[in-house]
This record gives sequence, C-alpha cells and structure tokens, in this order.
Amino acid sequence: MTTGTDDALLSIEDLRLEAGLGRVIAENVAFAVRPGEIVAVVGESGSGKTMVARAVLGLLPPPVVATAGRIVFEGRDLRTLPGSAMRRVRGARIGMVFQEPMTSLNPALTIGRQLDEGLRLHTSLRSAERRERIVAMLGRIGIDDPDRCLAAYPHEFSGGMRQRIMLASVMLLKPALLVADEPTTALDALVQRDVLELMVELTRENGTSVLLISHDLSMVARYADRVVVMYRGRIVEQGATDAILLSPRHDYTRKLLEALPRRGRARAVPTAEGAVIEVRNLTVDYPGRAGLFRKGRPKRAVDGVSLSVLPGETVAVVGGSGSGKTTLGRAIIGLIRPSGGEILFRGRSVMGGGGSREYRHGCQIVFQDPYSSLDPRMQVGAIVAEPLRLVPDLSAAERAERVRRVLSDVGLDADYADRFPHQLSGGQRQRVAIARAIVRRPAFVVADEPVSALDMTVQKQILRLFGDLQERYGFACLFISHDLAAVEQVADRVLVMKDGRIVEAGSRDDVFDRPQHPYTRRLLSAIPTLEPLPEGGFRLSVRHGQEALSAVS
Amino acid sequence: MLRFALTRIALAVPTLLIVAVSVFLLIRLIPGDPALLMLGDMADPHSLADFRRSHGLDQPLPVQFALWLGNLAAGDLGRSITTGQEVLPLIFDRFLVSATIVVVAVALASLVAVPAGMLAAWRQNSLTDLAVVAGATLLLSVPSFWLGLLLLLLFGMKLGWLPVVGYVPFGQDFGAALAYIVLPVATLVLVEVGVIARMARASTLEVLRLDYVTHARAKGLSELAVMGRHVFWNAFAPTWTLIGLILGNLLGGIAVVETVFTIPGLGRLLVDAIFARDYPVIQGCLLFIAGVYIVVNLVVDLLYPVFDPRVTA
Amino acid sequence: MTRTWFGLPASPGALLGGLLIGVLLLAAGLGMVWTPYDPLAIDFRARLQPPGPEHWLGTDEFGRDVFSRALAGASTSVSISLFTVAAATVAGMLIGLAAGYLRGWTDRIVVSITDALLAFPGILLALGLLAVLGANKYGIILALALAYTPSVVRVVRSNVFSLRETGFVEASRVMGNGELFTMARHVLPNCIAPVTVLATGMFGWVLLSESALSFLGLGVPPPAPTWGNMLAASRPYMSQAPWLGIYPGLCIALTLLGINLLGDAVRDRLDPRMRRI
Amino acid sequence: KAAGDDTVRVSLNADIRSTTPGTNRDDNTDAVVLHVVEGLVAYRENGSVGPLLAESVEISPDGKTYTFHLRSGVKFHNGATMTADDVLWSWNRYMDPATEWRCLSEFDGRGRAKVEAIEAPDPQTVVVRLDAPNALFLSTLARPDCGMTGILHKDSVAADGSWIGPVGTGPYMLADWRRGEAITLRRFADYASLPGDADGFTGGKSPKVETVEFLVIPDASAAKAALVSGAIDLVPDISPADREELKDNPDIEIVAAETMGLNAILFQTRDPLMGNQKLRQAIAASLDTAQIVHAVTDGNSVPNNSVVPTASAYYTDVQRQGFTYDPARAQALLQEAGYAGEKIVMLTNNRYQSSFNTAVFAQAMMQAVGINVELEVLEWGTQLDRYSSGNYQMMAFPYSARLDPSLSFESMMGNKDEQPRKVWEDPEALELLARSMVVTDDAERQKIFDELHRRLIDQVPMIMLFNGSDLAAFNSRIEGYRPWAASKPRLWTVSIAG
Ligand SMILES: Nc1ncnc2c1ncn2[C@@H]1O[C@H](COP(=O)(O)OP(=O)(O)OP(=O)(O)O)[C@@H](O)[C@H]1O
Ligand SMILES: Nc1ncnc2c1ncn2[C@@H]1O[C@H](COP(=O)(O)OP(=O)(O)OP(=O)(O)O)[C@@H](O)[C@H]1O
Ligand SMILES: [Mg+2]
Ligand SMILES: [Mg+2]
Repeated sequence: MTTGTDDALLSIEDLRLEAGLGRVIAENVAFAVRPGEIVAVVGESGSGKTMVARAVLGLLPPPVVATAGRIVFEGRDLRTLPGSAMRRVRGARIGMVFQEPMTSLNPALTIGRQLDEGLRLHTSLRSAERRERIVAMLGRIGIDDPDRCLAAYPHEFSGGMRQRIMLASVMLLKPALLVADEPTTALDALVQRDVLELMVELTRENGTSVLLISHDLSMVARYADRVVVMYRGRIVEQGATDAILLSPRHDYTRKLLEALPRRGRARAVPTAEGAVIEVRNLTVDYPGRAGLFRKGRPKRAVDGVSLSVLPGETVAVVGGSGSGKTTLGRAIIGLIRPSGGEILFRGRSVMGGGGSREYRHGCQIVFQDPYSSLDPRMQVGAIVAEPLRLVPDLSAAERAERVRRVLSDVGLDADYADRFPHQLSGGQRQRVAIARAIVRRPAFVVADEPVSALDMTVQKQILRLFGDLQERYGFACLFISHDLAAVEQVADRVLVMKDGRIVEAGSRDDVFDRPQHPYTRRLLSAIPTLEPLPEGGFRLSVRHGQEALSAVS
Repeated sequence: MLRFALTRIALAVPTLLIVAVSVFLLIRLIPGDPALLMLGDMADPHSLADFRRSHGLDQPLPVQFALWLGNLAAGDLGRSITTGQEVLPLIFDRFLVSATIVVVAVALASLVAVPAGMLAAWRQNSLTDLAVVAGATLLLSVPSFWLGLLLLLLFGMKLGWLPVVGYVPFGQDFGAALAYIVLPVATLVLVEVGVIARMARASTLEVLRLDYVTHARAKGLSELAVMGRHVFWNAFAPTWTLIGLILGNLLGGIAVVETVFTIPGLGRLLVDAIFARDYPVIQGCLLFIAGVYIVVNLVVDLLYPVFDPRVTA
Repeated sequence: MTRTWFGLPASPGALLGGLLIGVLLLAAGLGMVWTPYDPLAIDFRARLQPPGPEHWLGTDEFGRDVFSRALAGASTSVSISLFTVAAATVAGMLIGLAAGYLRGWTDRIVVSITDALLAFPGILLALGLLAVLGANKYGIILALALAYTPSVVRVVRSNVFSLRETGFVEASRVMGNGELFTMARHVLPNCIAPVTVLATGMFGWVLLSESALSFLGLGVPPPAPTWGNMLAASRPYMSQAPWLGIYPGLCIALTLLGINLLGDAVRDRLDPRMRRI
Repeated sequence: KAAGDDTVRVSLNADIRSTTPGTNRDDNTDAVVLHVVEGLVAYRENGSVGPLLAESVEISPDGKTYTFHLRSGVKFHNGATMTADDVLWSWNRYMDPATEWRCLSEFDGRGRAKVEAIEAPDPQTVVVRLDAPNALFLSTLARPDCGMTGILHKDSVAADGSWIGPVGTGPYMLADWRRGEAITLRRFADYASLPGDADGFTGGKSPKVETVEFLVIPDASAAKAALVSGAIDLVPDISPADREELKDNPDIEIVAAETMGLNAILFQTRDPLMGNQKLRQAIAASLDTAQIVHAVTDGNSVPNNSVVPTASAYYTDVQRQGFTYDPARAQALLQEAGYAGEKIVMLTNNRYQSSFNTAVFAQAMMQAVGINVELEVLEWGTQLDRYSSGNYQMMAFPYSARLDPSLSFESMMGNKDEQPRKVWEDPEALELLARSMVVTDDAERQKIFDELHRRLIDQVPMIMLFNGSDLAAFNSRIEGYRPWAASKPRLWTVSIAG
C-alpha cells in the first residue's frame, strides 16, 4: 500500500485503535494527505472513520486509545507530542469540522466570542484586528449582517448557516489541514451543496488540505482528489477518485457503488380506476406561539395543494427542508386537522368526524424516524400484530400467521419477533415499521422519508423491498423525500413542493429529464449522481448544467 | 419577558387561592382549640368564652373566612392570637432571618459543589470522581438535624469555638452575627452540597459528550478554558434550576435547623404557630411561603436565559 | 444485546448499593419475625446501658434493647417508605396520566393543585393530616404520600405530554386505536422508567422526612420504634448515651447511601443513551 | 463571660407573649412579668398567701369585707409613690372587659366571687366588699396567672387605653424586649423591700445583679449546650436526663425543688368500661407508683398519690397514704370487675416528656397484670382538646401548678354535664370541695382535704403520681438561686460570685 511520502502533509502509518481491553476499532490504517489535496475517507457506518479522524487531533473519546502506529504531521509524530505542543497544533495547523451543525457550536456563547477564541489563542493580533478579520470572514461565507451576527447566539441560525459559521471559525486560522467529519449529512440537498462548495472554495484559497469523511460516494466523487475506502476498521482500497470509480477492485467498494439508487423502468400505471386518495385545495396552518392576551399568527405549512394517487401508483413529493412535505403527508393520513380543502378516500370525503373506519384502516404511514415510531417496550411481534387487533373476525392463529408472513415478507426471520426495537439495526427497524404499516393490507401508504436515516447499502435494500411489497400487495404510495436519487428509483409521478405549494407535477421521466420550474432545476443540479458505465465502473454527472449552481452561491 | 412574568403571576393567583382555602380549612380540621392552648388547663369556661369572642373565633366558619379574605385583599393578614402582633411584619422579620441563612448557605454550597461536581465529571471514573460521588452521597444521606446536633456538640460544646444558640441580626453586630450563623449555615451547606454536586456532575457529564466541547478542544484550547468557558455555562443551567428549587423550598423555612440552633426564623414561627393553633399566623405563613416559592421559581425561570440563551423567557 | 433489563452493570457503586439494600431488606424481614429482645419490653434496671455482650447496641432510657428496636424499626421505617412511595407513585401516575390525557381544564386544575401542594410546606400537611387521621403509621404514610404525589404528577404529566408527540403514539393513532387504549398500551408503560428513577430517590427522602417529622414531634408515635423516632428520642442523651443516636442515624445514612447508589445504577440503566449503545 | 460582668443570662423555652400582667400570658410571661409588677398579696413558698404591697389584710367576721393596709414608701419605676388610688385605678382597669384580664370572670360574679365594691377611704387603705364569704379570694388575687393582680401606674397605658409597658413596683424594670430573642430587665434601685428572706413571691427581695437577660431558647439540648459553653448562666428547668449529664461538670450546679404541678393518669368515669370502679382500682393496684416516679423523674421527685402537693402546708400523713402496689390484688380486682381483656386506649402526648414516659411505664405495668392497654400519642393541642371535651378512656395528663389545695382539687372536680373536662363528679366530694372554698379556718380545711383524699383513693377517678420537680442548672458563678414550688425563676435572690 502507498504510505507516507516525503511530500505528505499528513501521513498515517500503521495506526491501530482499541477501545478498552483489546477491542480493536481500527488497525493497519495507513494513508497520506498531500498539501492542497482533498482526501476522502468513505465506508459504512461504524467502520471507524470518525475514530481515525479524531486520532489525528488526539481527541479520542476516553475508552478508545491509539495503541500502535504513527501520525506524522509536518514532520512530527502527533502521537508522541506532549499536550501543550499538541494544543498549539490543534486549531492553528489542523482544523476540524463536525457532522452536527446543531451541536458543534456552544449554545451559551455568542458567535463573536466563539470565532474570536481561536484567533486570540493562536495569533498575536489586537482585538480590533481580530474583529476585522472575523467580520471579513463572515461576509465571505455569505452572512448578510456580520456585525449583528457577532452578538447573536447559535440557535438564531439555521442548520446550514451554523455549518458555514463552523467552517468560518476553523478557516479563520488558515490551518494547513482541515478535517471534516460528515460535515453535511444533517442538511438538505441544496444546503448540503452550498456548504461543500464553500468549503472547497475556502480551502482552495488558502491552500488547505482536506480530510473529508463521508459515506456518500457520489458526493465524494464530486469533490475529492483521492478516496480511501474503509470497511470494518481496515482500509480495503485507496487511490485517485477517478481510478476507484472506474475500476473498483474491492468487493465492498463495488457493493457501495452498486447500492446507489438508480432509475427503474417506467411502469404502466392503470388509469381506469378512480383515485384512492384525492386531495383538493388542502391548506394546513400551525398555530403560532400565543401569549396570554394575544393569539399567535398562524403559520401556513401547506397552501392549497391538490393531488390524487391512483391504486398501485407511487407518487413522490420532493422539496427542500421545511417545504411542507411532512405536513402534507400527516394531514392526508389524518394526524393533523387541515384548515381548508378536502380529502377524499375512494371518492368519499373523510373530513370531519375523523373519517370512516375504512379510511382509518385503509391508510397507513411509515414515519421518517423508524426508531422513535416503535414503542421501545414492545417486542417486534407485538408491534406488528397490534394493527390486527382491530381487524374483525381474525382468530389468534390467523393473526399469528399474518404476522409471521409479513415479517418474512420484509426479510425478518421469525426469531426477530421477540426482539425489542433497541436490539435491531436501523435497517431492521425500518423493516419493522414497514411491516406494521402493511400488515393490515392498506390501500394507501404514506412513506415519509423512509430511508433518509439509513446508510447507503441499507437504503438500497429498503427501497428495493418497498418496490417488491408494492408489487405484491398493490397499495398506492405517497413517497415523501428530499433525496432525489431515491425518488428517481421508485416514483411513478413526482410532485415538487416549495413553501407549501406544489410548483411542478408530472411523470417521473418528465420531471427529471425536462424540469420546467427553476426550483426543480436547482434541486436536481444540487445532487451529483454516479452513472454506471456500460463497460463497468461509474462516472460522475451533474444534471442541468451550471446554470442553477451559480444561481445559489 | 415582562409579559412572561405577568402571565406567570396571573397563573399563580389560582394556586394561591387554593392554598388560602385549603389552609383555612385544614387548620380548622385539626383538633385543638387556640383558646384552650392559650389559657391552659386552669382556664374556666368564662374566660375561654371571653377569649374566643375577642378573637372572633366564635363566629361561624364562613364568616371567619370571608372576614379573613376581605382583610387579605386589603393587605392585612390579621394579628397573632398568641402575641397580638401584626402577622405581616412578624412574618417578614422572621423571613429575613431564615432568608439570610438560607441564601448564604445555598450560595456557599453552590460555590463548593459546582466546581467539585465539574471536577468529578472531568475526571470521570478517577479516584477524585469516586471521592466526590461518595462524599456527596454520604452527605445526602445524613439527616440534617443529626448533622446539626453533631456540629453543635463538636464546635459549640467540645471545642467551644462558636456560640451554640441564638441569633444576632447583621444590622446589630456584624461580627457576632457572623459567629452565630456559622453553624446553622454549615449544617445546611453540608446537606445541600451533596445534592448540588451530584447534579453538577451529571449535567457536566452530559455536556462533555457534546460536539462543541470536542470542537473547543480541536481549536487548541487548554482544558481550563474548555471547562471554564464552554462546559461551565451549559452545565450550570440545569444545576441552576435545581439550586432555584432548593432555594424555593428552603426559604419556606428551615424548621429543623432553626429548632436545633434556636433561630427565630420563619420555619420555627410556623411550627410554633401550628402547635399553638395560632390561625392567623399559620394562614399568613403558608400564604407567604407559597408566594415566596412562586416568586423564587419565577425569578429562576427569568434568569435561566442568562445561562442558556436558547430559552427565551 | 440480550434482555438484561435489570442485569445491573457490575460497577462497585451498584454492588455496594445492592448489598446495603439487601442487608436492609433482610433486617426488615427478620425484624418482623424475630428480635433478640422484645423491642417494647421495659427493663427498669437496665436503663441506658452502653453496648456490650448482653445488649449489642446498648439500651435506651426505658431499658429497651437498642439492637432489637433497630431491627424492629427497620421493618417499620422500610414499610413506611415503601408504602408512601407506592401510594405517591400510583396516585401520581393516575393523576398525571389523566391531566396529560384530558388536557384543557382538567390539566389546568391539576397543575394549580399540584403547584399549591408543592408550595405548601410538608410539615403543616403532615401535622394537619396526622391530627385528623390520628398520629400513626398510616397517617404518616398518607401525609407523606400527599406531599410527594405532586412531584410524580409533574414528571408523569410532562412525560405524557412529550410521549403524546412521539412517533409510536402517533403510529398507534394511525392504526385506529382509541385514545384510552393508546394511553394504556403505549403511554403508561413508557412513563414507568422515569417514575422508577424518581421513586428510588423518593424512598430516601421519605426516610429522611419521617425522621425529621419525629424530630419535630410529628412522627410515628412511640413506643413503636422507627429509626426516625429512635434518633429523635436520643437527643437528650446525645453526650450521655451517644449510642442511642449513632446506630439509628447510621442505619438511616447507610440505607440512603444504598438507595442512592442503586438509584444511580437504575438511572444509568434506564438512560436511553445507555440503552442505545 | 468576662468576670465583673453584672448580667445574669437565663434561658426561657419560649418567648413571652406580652408584658401585660394577667393578659395574653403563659408561664414564661408570668415569670418575667412578676419580676416587674407586684400585687397586694402573694404566695409564700408553702402555698399560703402573705402580704406584699399590703402591710396587712383584715377580714371582717362575716368574711365579706377585706381591708388592705398599704405599705408606705413603695415607689413605682417612674419614681411615683404608690397609693390607694393606684390600686383603684389598677383594679378598675382589670375589671374592664376590654383589658381581657384572664381572671375577670373570677371576680365579676360569673365565677366564685363577686366584688360588689372597692373603695379607698384614705391613701393607704383599700376596702373590698364581696357578695359572699370566700376562702379563695386572696389566693386568687395572688395567682401568678392573674398577674398577681399587679398594681400598675397609669403611665403603663397610653391615653387611648393601649398598653405601653409595665410601670410597676417590682425589683426589676423592663428594659428591652427583642421578640423571639431576648428580654432584658434592669435593677430597680429604689425598690422598697420587705424585711427578711425571700419567701415565694413575697418576703425580702434585694436585687443584686444589675441586668437580667432572658434568652429564648426553645430547644432543651441547645439550652444545655449554651449553659455548658457559658453562653447562658441559668436554665431553670433542665430534664432529669440532663441532670445526669451535667452533675459531674464542676462549673455547673444543680438544685431541685418540688413543684405543685399534678402529674396524673385520668379516667373517664363515664366511659362504659372505665366507669367500673373495680377496674380502676385494679389499675391503681397494678401500678408501682414509686417505681414509675423514680424512673420518670430519675429519682428527682417524690411519689405522691394525693392531690395536695407535697410542698403544700396541707400535706400531712393522711396524704402520704396512697395506693398500694399489689399485682395479685390487681388481678383479683380485674376478676371482680368482670374485665375480659377489652382494649383500653391511654392517651398521652409528645410535648411533655414526663407524661409520655409515665404512659409508657404505666402501660408496661398494666400489661403485666393482663390489662390490654394501648397508647395513643397525640400532639399536645389535640390532647388538650380531648381532655377538655372528656373524649377519652384514660390519659396521662400534666396539670399546671395550683398553689392552694382547693384549687388543685377544683381543677379535676366538677359536674361533667357542665364541664366535660372535669374528672371527678362524686356529689358528696363536690360538696366538701365547695365548703373548702368558703371556710377560712386552716384546721377545718385540713379535715376537708383529708376526707377528699380518702375518697379519691377509694373511688380512683384518677391516679395522682407526683408533683414533679424543677431542676435548675446554673453556672457556679451564680449564687443564691433557689427554685420553688411555683416553677417560676426568681432572679432577685441571685448574686454573682467574685
Ligand atoms: N466512545 C466509544 N467507546 C467505545 N467504542 C466506540 C466509541 N465511539 C465509537 N466506538 C466504536 O468504534 C467503532 C468505529 O466508530 P466510528 O464512530 O469511527 O464509526 P464511523 O465510521 O464514523 O461511523 P458513522 O458513519 O456511523 O459515523 C464503532 O464500532 C463504534 O461502536
Ligand atoms: N408542530 C409545528 N408547529 C409549528 N410549525 C411547524 C410544526 N411542524 C412544522 N412546522 C413548520 O411547517 C413548515 C413545514 O414543515 P414540514 O415538517 O412539513 O416540512 P418538510 O418538508 O417535511 O421538511 P423536512 O424535509 O425538513 O422534513 C416548516 O416551516 C416548519 O417550520
Ligand atoms: Mg462517524
Ligand atoms: Mg419532513
């Protein structure tokens, strides 16, 4: 394997990490980052990416320690550096950006103080000069009113803004190396792209090298010069990005690439029957925060939406964070009372009186976060059996049989039936949630971001499973997601939402290939896709040119 | 903020009303006759009747209640049956005494306990941690009057360093006042240190897990700066709520400690009034204590944003 | 992970806590059926004897055997704490559930009343009820339960409010389950964890309150021994016969230590973050 | 405290309630106020009444007219000389219902006596006319809880009649009262003392210490600690247990005196069970009074089965004849009574250690002969309520001190229909009691008391156990302190050594 070379800024050699007594978290880790280079580390969840990154900064969480190997940075082995010298490296020479923009800024300190902190520590600038630099940097990252921002607290900013501020706080010190651990997973596609673009620009300007950690191959393909693939604590493959995409050698790399969602064949949607669900002019308001003597101004989350879903059809709703997708789905399922409009189930209105029993039984939802939607105190069998409680004329034996069937349909062995949710992996939990939704054979299912919480390989399994189940049971589906790639794989029709309204609707191929609305185009261009090449390997492609890109930054 | 405060105060009115009604009824449900307690077993029926008449105790209950509420609305809590003093100034004097001790004790306890708890969390699973946790748990487990008596025996009687009983107001003789409150304050401090230290440790541990702490370290900050600037304020917010609760509860009177050290405080006043069935004093004390509790909680909530700007009052 | 729900981690604190509570329960059990001497038997000739081979922990001002009384007191003290905690927990859960479930006016009324109770010093409550009910074990249990119920109500109520918003409660609603069924099947069981944590803490407070009540002359009436009233009664003899106070004091302190340590372990166990790992 | 300090610090277990004699008072209030004000007559140590501000008292042969000859040269604290006018003024103030004098009903005809007229024929003479002869007139005037009917100067009250502070003739003047904390008295330099030694509230009083400070210390352990540490000089009432502890301390002296309180076990004779005289006799026989008293008071008090206090002048050999401890006889009596193990509840309280301990010991002894008795420990206010409503079977109860045996008997005798709190309602005994209140001859009265005692021992409406004792503990720099039967500290007898 190629290891540390003389020109490397950072070179990790034979690193071994253990947690407590001999539980190996990573071993034989060796790779290098050259000046100005962006190196990405990819791998499935739990493969040790974060631990390696933290080892570089000497910030391993307590039970985890580096037990062997060298981490050479600018000629010095960081592992043997004394604490005070290490602190001079941290921040000044190596900066780090974390995954969670919500928790990586201190909620109790103003942005100004947090930005100033590093500068004061590592430079000898006077306070006025520091302030000048900070204001300049804030302007650079697109903050409108930098002076006001200095006195503001983190909670006053959106996730994307916070992540930019984080980036600013790190880049202020012009470090030689930036370690970014999944800096954008918590953000929606548009914002994600903004932040990454900004990061690349800033590092280019300062000649900073980047160690980017991710499990999103397509994103990595777009920005990284080189890729390191980790699997179960070991490096299984590394090399130039193009080379790896073109000819992945290791099985795991290939699996990872194949797991990327891609467009299925367009299905023939039966048009003869009437719609299962029809929504006319639906409006949903959230009450504003009210005081004692005043009613809060209501917030309109869904604004005059109309749609219909035919039996067996999958209609996808896409749109940025906060566009009202979830609200729409929940209103259709009857969890939120709409403030206007009409919902019809099989041609009959379900408004008022909570809807008929048929509607209650015929419409189900798979929630965004599978973990929180499963009662932590119930076993899987009981969770899946619960909806059957209200099905009349079902003997205990039949019920058990139904549960067993549906569990095997979603690919869970019978012995999972007596596990608790916390004893399952994320993917398994999502399967349980799906099983629960379909066990009563509903006519219509709302799937609210069913895969966004899962990692690539699991995501793929679930999407495929969903398609299979739909084929088998023939339910109609409203598929809510901001993940365009997933939508592309499963949807028959696509609706694009923005600010509570539908801005574009059409068949999948129409929307993806011939987007009409500028917002749709921007959305589509935000995510890079990896297209398989006929001769094997993959190629990065960005949809709909640079026109939308420049419109944002 | 003002609206918030006003809302909270408005919401406290029904609570206070419930307190008022239930206090009034409860103390009259308790068997025992203030006249009898006041005049003793030697009193003959005539003097008992005279006494009841002159204190309005012979009126039907609804009339007594209406009279009391009416006076209350005018800010008059009545006069003590046993001493004839006006209840409001009486309560206020006694409250000042209790409050001095409680505030000093809670402040001192926090000054000791918060750093100790943070240190223990910072050195989680070390010997220091063990010592703090064990010490805190032990202190938590000792009844306060027992602790008080031990201190009194040791410092007051065996060593003779400190005056054992009584109270001197601060306005009168500062040095003496200080000497007199050392033992009661120490008792309270020891008891509360355990509670606060455990809370401080737990919330510090919570904060230490968060990304921004690692981030602060990744900036190259020293541990002292990390703990002082980043961990402290965030870990202190929940602790502050607890301190507020403790204050709210203790300000209602520290009857046990006041009994041990003979301090003329609010708690003692209430207990004595209960024993003497001094209705106006009991009613006044309880309303006052409930009010203090509500106000302290309000102040705590109003101050909370200082420690956690995410919460807007 | 296997189903080691109460399989406590082998931390030394939890072990010590378990040991102390084990010994306590054993002593309480023993005290109910056997004590070396009759804990109430008065011996005029053996008053205030220091600990020795005959009376292991000495005798009190009535010549009663302190060890026997401590043993017998264990069961009284423990049963008072247990019943109080049980009563407060059950009542608090029911009221909290009702408030969280019915919301609106019911909730507002419940909140006002619990606030009033919280703002009310426990002493008066205790005295009032004791005087009405008669100063006995049951009166104390009732009074203390009333004093501690509001905290349970608060915890349960806020839990119900947040549980109502969780995915699995919504899921239950989507299934078409009735509100009452949802409360019983999904909300109630999930309140048990925080209430368990609260209850362990409460056990200790009740023990302390009982002794503080005795100290103020409102506790379990003698001659029936409890640690609290033994401690309180020992006061006049603190320097003359220190063993009278030291042993019950030690019993209370050690029990509290055990409960606190065990409570910490239970809390760690129930902490969702701990569970997810 | 520094030597040469001319202050005596005395602990009080509760704050005084007011500075007004006989109004809004309790035992502590009386103790303090009676240092400041004095009455015409006062109790002697043996419970008899002697002159104080009066030089002498003449009683007319029909027993209805009392003539008080006042001592001359007695000065009020404000320097004014006391005259008959001051006595009249004071009396009229007491008799005004607005004053809320606790003994008003004793003199306005509702109670035992009716004062028909009071006049001052000359500045040194006061004449009081009653509607009927009354053996207790002077004792009632002298009662500490009546504030000794203390003679006040009119400067004690403001123009609108509101109380300012006592301007009396006592050996000490009120200097300061910090509520809840302390009362300070200053020596009255112009005090006109009777000759001779102090005798109860009367006799010679020569205040030697400049300042007396009463410190409010409710907690007994705390008071003890304060005494040991030297923070206070005198605790007038330590517990027997504390005596054990303090007796070896070289700096502390302890002196005891029998009081006139009554510590007794009362029966509700109207209770279906307790109405059985044989059962009551059985209980009396089951109790070893000597043993109980020894244990309860740590040997500090003497047993006494009679209502006449041991310290009283009327306590003779007859009164010494009490119940006999005889478990076998008790069992036999139980048989005769037809007692079949019915549960009997004995009330006691947790405020007065002696009542509580009495009950515990008595319970043990009664159980030993097979009486099924249970204890119910009440808060004092509750017990008092049960006492006054007569709602009990048995209770251990402490009566406060009455200095005249008639009053002692009167506290427990009377018709339960009129006053449910009364214990003994034998009509013949009531007759005797009524006579003892009219007859003024000592020998005659002694006979009545003897007869009452015999009947009491036979009928057992209650079991008197002991009077109790005051144990005063004080720093050895204090000299001359003597507790006495009235349980009231007297600081005018005290001086500071060295
Ligand atoms: N504090 C810790 N103590 C013990 N083991 C830990 C700790 N943190 C992480 N691990 C373990 O170390 C391994 C690697 O974790 P790491 O966080 O590096 O994974 P990752 O590749 O970053 O995964 P993800 O993509 O989910 O962030 C995992 O098996 C994890 O369980
Ligand atoms: N309970 C609520 N109360 C008030 N406003 C709400 C509430 N829930 C959502 N909103 C607001 O309604 C709007 C739509 O929210 P919704 O959750 O439907 O968005 P979404 O499209 O699902 O976003 P995401 O992709 O982030 O899940 C947002 O502006 C959000 O802030
Ligand atoms: Mg990670
Ligand atoms: Mg959503």
